[in-house]
Amino acid sequence: MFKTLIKPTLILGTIGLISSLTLSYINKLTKPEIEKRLQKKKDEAYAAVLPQQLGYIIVEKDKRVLIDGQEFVYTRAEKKDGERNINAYAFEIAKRGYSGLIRSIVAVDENMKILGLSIIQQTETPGLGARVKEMISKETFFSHFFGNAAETAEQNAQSWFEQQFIGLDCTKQIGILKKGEFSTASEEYKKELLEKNSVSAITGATITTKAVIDSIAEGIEKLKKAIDQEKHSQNAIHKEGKTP
Amino acid sequence: MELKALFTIIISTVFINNYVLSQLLGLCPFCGVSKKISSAIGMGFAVIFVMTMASFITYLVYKYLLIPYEIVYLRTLTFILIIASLVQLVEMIIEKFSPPLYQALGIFLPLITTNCAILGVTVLNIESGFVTAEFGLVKTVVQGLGAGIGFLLALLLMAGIRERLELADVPENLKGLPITFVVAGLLALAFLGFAGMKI
Amino acid sequence: MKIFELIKNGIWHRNPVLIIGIGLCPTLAVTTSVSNALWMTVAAMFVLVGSNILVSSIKRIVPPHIRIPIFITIIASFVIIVELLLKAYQPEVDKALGIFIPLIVVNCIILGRAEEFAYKNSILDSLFDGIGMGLGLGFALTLLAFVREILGANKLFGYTFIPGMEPSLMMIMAPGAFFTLAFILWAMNAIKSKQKK
Amino acid sequence: MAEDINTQHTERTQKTSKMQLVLSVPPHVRDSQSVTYIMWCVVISLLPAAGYSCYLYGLKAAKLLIASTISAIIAEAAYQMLMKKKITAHDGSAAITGLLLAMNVPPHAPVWMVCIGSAFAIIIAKQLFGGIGFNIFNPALAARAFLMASWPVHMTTAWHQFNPGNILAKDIANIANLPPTAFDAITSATPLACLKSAPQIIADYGASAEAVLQTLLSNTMLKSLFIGSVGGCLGETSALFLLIGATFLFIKRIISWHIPITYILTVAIFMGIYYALRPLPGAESIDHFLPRMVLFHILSGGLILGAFFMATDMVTSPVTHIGMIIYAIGCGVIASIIRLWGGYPEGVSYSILLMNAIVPLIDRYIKPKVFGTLKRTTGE
Amino acid sequence: MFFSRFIAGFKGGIHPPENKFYSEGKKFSYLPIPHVCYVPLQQHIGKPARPIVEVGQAVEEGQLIGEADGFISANVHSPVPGKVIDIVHHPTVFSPKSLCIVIETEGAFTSSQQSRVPSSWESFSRDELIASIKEAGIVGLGGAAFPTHVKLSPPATKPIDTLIVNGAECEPYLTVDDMLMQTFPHEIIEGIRIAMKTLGVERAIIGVEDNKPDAIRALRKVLLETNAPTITLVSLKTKYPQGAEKQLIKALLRREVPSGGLPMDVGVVVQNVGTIYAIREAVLYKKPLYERFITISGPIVKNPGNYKVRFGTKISDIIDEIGGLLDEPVKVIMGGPMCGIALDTLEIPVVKGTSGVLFFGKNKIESENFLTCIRCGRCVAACPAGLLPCDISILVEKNLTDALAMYHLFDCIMCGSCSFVCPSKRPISHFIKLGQQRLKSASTRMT
Ligand SMILES: Cc1cc2nc3c(=O)[nH]c(=O)nc-3n(C[C@H](O)[C@H](O)[C@H](O)COP(=O)(O)O)c2cc1C
Ligand SMILES: Cc1cc2nc3c(=O)[nH]c(=O)nc-3n(C[C@H](O)[C@H](O)[C@H](O)COP(=O)(O)O)c2cc1C
Ligand SMILES: Cc1cc2nc3c(=O)[nH]c(=O)nc-3n(C[C@H](O)[C@H](O)[C@H](O)COP(=O)(O)O)c2cc1C
Ligand SMILES: Cc1cc2nc3c(=O)[nH]c(=O)nc-3n(C[C@H](O)[C@H](O)[C@H](O)CO)c2cc1C
Ligand code: SF4
Ligand code: SF4
Ligand code: SF4
Ligand code: SF4
Ligand code: FES
Repeated sequence: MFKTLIKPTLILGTIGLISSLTLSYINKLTKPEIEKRLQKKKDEAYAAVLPQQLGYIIVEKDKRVLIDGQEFVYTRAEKKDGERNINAYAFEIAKRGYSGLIRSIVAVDENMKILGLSIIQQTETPGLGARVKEMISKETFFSHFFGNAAETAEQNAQSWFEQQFIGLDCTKQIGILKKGEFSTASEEYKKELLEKNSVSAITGATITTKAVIDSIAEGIEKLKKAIDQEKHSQNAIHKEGKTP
Repeated sequence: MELKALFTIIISTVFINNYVLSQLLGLCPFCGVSKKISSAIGMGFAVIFVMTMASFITYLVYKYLLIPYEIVYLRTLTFILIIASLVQLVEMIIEKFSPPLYQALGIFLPLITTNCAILGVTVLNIESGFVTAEFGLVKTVVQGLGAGIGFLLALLLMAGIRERLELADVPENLKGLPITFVVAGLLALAFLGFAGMKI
Repeated sequence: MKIFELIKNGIWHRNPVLIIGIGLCPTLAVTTSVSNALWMTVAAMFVLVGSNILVSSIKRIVPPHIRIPIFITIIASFVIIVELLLKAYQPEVDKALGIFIPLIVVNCIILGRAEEFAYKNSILDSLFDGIGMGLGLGFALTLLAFVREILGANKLFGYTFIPGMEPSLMMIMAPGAFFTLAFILWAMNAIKSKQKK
Repeated sequence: MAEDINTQHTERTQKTSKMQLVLSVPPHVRDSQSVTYIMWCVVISLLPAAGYSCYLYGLKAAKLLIASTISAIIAEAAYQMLMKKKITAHDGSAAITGLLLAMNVPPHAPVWMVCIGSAFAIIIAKQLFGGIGFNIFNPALAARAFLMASWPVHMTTAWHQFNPGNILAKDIANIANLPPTAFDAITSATPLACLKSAPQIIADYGASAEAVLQTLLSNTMLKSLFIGSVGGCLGETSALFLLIGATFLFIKRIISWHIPITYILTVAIFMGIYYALRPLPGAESIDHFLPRMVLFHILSGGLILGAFFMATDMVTSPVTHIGMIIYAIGCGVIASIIRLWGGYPEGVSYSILLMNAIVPLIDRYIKPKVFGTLKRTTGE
Repeated sequence: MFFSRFIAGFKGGIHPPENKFYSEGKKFSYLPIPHVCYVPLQQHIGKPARPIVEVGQAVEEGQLIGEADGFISANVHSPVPGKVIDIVHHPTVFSPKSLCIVIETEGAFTSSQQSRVPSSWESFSRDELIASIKEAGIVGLGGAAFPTHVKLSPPATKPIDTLIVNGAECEPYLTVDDMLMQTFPHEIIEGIRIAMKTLGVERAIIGVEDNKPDAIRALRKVLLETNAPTITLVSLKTKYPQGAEKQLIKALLRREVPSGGLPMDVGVVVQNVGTIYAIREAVLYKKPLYERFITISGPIVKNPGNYKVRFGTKISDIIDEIGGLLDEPVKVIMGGPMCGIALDTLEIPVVKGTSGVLFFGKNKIESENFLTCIRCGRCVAACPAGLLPCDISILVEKNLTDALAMYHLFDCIMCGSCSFVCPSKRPISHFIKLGQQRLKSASTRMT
């Protein structure tokens, strides 16, 4: 009895206990670090879509509301423009692209003009859809390891694909142009895009491009509803406040 | 919850994101047990069964044990132990109540413990966000089932092809594993036809 | 001398991936780039060496009929440690390797070595066996990743390899993984059969 | 085997001295069609369509066709030489593979790409399995899938810019008075891609759904699809010329009706049912919408090319007639599913590839009925 | 009640070039008696006959020289009057060394001009009929040479209801049966009635392929004249192997002889028209089977035609008698080109089962290099037995005997249709024969 049942159980239990204890210790050690990083990542994403130079300050972070039975998370920021408080919103939205969800954070101002867009998760085809995160760089393996460092281009936090969304008007349909890569340097190109309220698709990855555009539209719809809800509830509070 | 969502999950796991051919999970049994159609069928059904059960149990454990007690970091350890004991249990039960089924599935069950597709599906269930989704349990189980069916499909195709390759003039050094991977590569290419499918 | 033997064994004669043909999933899935392959090697080697040492040191008190659950528990614990460490200090790597870090648990190489080697050998030997096998896995992973990253993305360590070349995207997708491994195994078989002659 | 046959007769004394009689096992007469003959017949049957594509797309198309065919033959010869096998590169099967591959790429695909594709087809999809007769997957289609996965941009965008002066696209009349930009978008994409992206054309160019459908299903469009004056892969533009080649193969009894007809019928029925249940927006305004839509699906894309020339590849299709019918139904269903819901506008090549994978199972379980028995299967 | 139908009949089959024009419509001529005959004691399926003459003994035409030995065996008679000069091993179509009685022609043809007064067979009992058939040494002339008296006396457990007369003659080149039906329609109908009485059946069906309109017309005329309602004539679609008995039964009666079974399992006996003719001769005139009609044909034969030949006549003698060849023979086939056997020497004698001899010159030789199977499925479509010839041939080629067991190899009728259609020129039916041998030896090893 002891040999066949109790001893093994004891040993197994002991080992399980030891490992759990060890793991919980390591967990304790790493947990703050992990959380810090997660937070930092999120902050970075927000910082990317609501750059400091715009002057917005986040006032309500990660508000959760139910829109059409689904959870919607958004963040409100404000900046003072003389008397008036100007609002800006950032929200997270996801939509299926070519292969899997594309998750992005979008920031818009009160007039639903895009302030910034950052794609935080995607599993599109490398070399095609995955180019939404492509940085423009002329560096090669040889130049990096064997060449002179001068060629190394300065790194942008945003990809060219993300950058071209800035300034587009979300109250209107965002169009797709197929004109090859949008270059951050080309003023004319930028102007044409703004004029047509369009973005330039990644060659051969219209599906991905479209998914991002569609997700923005969907997010804006939800955001509008969320803002409405907020107003309603504020009104309700006001009313409640008045009645007594 | 519409049935369509479940249908989507099934189609997605069986064809679009087939575990073996596009996620590259469960390759060892895929190569090891695909020599004969009969054993492929046995292994395939054993995997379907265990995947579905494991999805079900790990979901409950995760949602009602690991999360409340804030020990989600023990996920990997818990899941693998659950799978191992589940396989043991299933083996014993089948042996006791259905000797013929045990004859058919028995030899495959121990292999399944170390099949990364099983652990993979349980982990991916969690990462798909089903824990917070409505009807998460149903979706989880369906995803487990779909992944199993996808595995069976890939295994069956491979077994059929390999039986035929027995008769082919494959270069000597390419026989066995290497040609199996060539076939797997071509199969994966064919399955790309489902890529980007919207249901 | 024995140490040298053990390491050579792991890398060549009994290379877990190329000769024995186990641990295939991570080999194929994470070898889209050399840096992924290297990180995977580091993670797997950590678990391999750790579990080998631990199993070897407690082999006397482990009753044979419950050894497998015990091995699994030990291995899983090491895997969780790696998981947590990577999440904390190398989050980018954690994201790139994704589900394949927890899946180290079921990697047949590790359980196989615990069972086949560490359970029967001294601590020191087990340590070097772990290192040898880890290097063997690393060799296979790096070889695959090297080919796939260059052909499939025209990159090496994330930097453009030959400017202007149009890479074959297939090589970093699933089919490319299968084809590359097939060709490497073919070459291995050819070398082996030549040596036999 | 020859020794075997001879040993049975060695004991015989050779009385008539100068005469040397040749021994052979019965039957002593053989059908005149050899593998080489069959293969070159298929090449010939593809020539009308290939020639027509040269007329449409000019020198570029001719270069692609020739480069692809030659590199397939060279790849076969080179591999066989390297592996010290008997060289059979002249038997025409490699030529078919190369030719069909070229017919499956857009007219403006780069030449280097089809050459790599041909080499892939011959070496990886065919020779590694042991050469002709042993391959599981249709080499040309495997190579097409490889090119699709490797250089999707070249494979999905290099459609247009016709040879100036040919009849292309001029035939299609803008009967629905579409805005010129929208009309251009329609006539310069492949018809199937156009159908798939119709909602977008509608949104982008402000065309009405009806007008787009009317254009796509107009008599002139259907006629152009049949004769071949709309864009597409090199070999899939002209149904007419493909059918001429296919008729030749039928007459020569090289292909039978089972696969092509079943395949096309399946697509027709599937599409018929689908559009009957869910007509497209704007369909009400078109008379005979359903038959037109079905015809549109049959004539556009690679269905005719695939059904008559690629699904019929004997090596990669079942050996029994019932097996062939099952295989063709599978092809039809998968092609329709990909066309309707898939990521690509066209599903013919993937449908055939996927069914190729099932052929060993079909051949194993679908066997002819043995004379004098009640069972159909001889195995298990 | 007679009617004619066009029936496709059975599944599979092929359409080889018929090439019957060489000898089609050529009236029978009688070959001169050979100087020396090599009469094999084995001219049929079953045990060889036992020789009952000695060297030096004089024999008459039609004299019994070999006695049936056992149940399945047949008598052998001397085809010529003369002297037994030797009993030796000599090559025949059955084996390279087969016991033959060598007879040198000598003396008068007394017995061949035996009383040509027909006996009235109607008064014979069934046993008497069978006895006279057995006495005459009749075997199937359709190819397999199975002793006819055995076939016509089926066990009581197998009731027979139909006699099928096989006038299909589906092999290319051969025209004897065609000519026989054209020349002797009355005799054949009478022979059928004798055979029907022997079997005790009420119904007989003659199956003739529709490429023999003259034969059909001739038989039909006689049937009308004699008003024999129990005998019907059916015109069959021309397709090889329409004449194979299982396929013929299926085509005419829609009955399938079970796998491994015999025609009598479905109540049928099949006899070739030549056999029927020989039965009549034997019953009416007591004439033993020592000569038959054969087709001599082929592109290099000067005078192709249909000839009456004595058994034991060597091929080399035939060549001289019919006026020689146009060219050096390169391939000589005994039988039809589909099932016949290629000979390596011209010394081989004509036997009871010989329906024809074909001569081919140089341009006939094809390199017999076969290629890998391209899985075109033509053999599967052609196989009348419903087998998978392609798979079988590969398994035999790769020496995988175990896997063969479930491929029904023994249902193959060796018609060669599969080999005919194969574009890779694979000798499939030969592979199947090898496979059968391997399976047999494997199963004997087991026991
Ligand atoms: C292997 C492969 C991967 C692909 N990956 C993507 C992708 O990541 N994103 C995408 O939008 N389209 C992807 N596509 C789809 C095609 O490129 C598709 O034709 C394209 O999205 C249509 O847009 P276009 O009009 O820009 O060609 C992929 C196609 C293939 C063959
Ligand atoms: C061993 C053996 C026994 C046979 N027994 C009978 C029999 O009892 N009754 C019968 O009608 N035919 C019998 N047959 C004859 C066959 O049915 C068939 O007519 C003969 O094999 C010639 O057929 P073929 O010319 O189509 O090859 C037998 C054949 C063999 C080989
Ligand atoms: C492939 C094949 C084809 C045959 N064709 C004929 C034929 O055309 N005519 C015929 O009389 N017998 C043919 N036979 C032989 C018949 O099967 C059968 O043995 C014969 O008709 C029986 O009659 P018998 O015993 O009088 O010869 C053929 C046999 C085989 C295997
Ligand atoms: C009717 C017919 C169709 C064929 N179709 C193809 C084809 O689609 N692709 C291909 O690579 N070869 C094709 N071939 C050639 C040949 O069968 C092919 O190269 C083999 O698959 C090589 O083993 C075809 C041959 C014939 C007779
Ligand atoms: S258990 Fe190990 S050896 Fe067996 S299939 Fe899985 S990996 Fe391969
Ligand atoms: S042996 Fe051949 S030709 Fe003669 S009858 Fe039979 S099948 Fe016809
Ligand atoms: S020889 Fe045998 S396998 Fe070949 S076709 Fe005739 S019956 Fe079928
Ligand atoms: S006919 Fe020849 S090539 Fe065709 S399937 Fe049969 S054996 Fe193979
Ligand atoms: S199944 Fe072996 S590592 Fe995935």
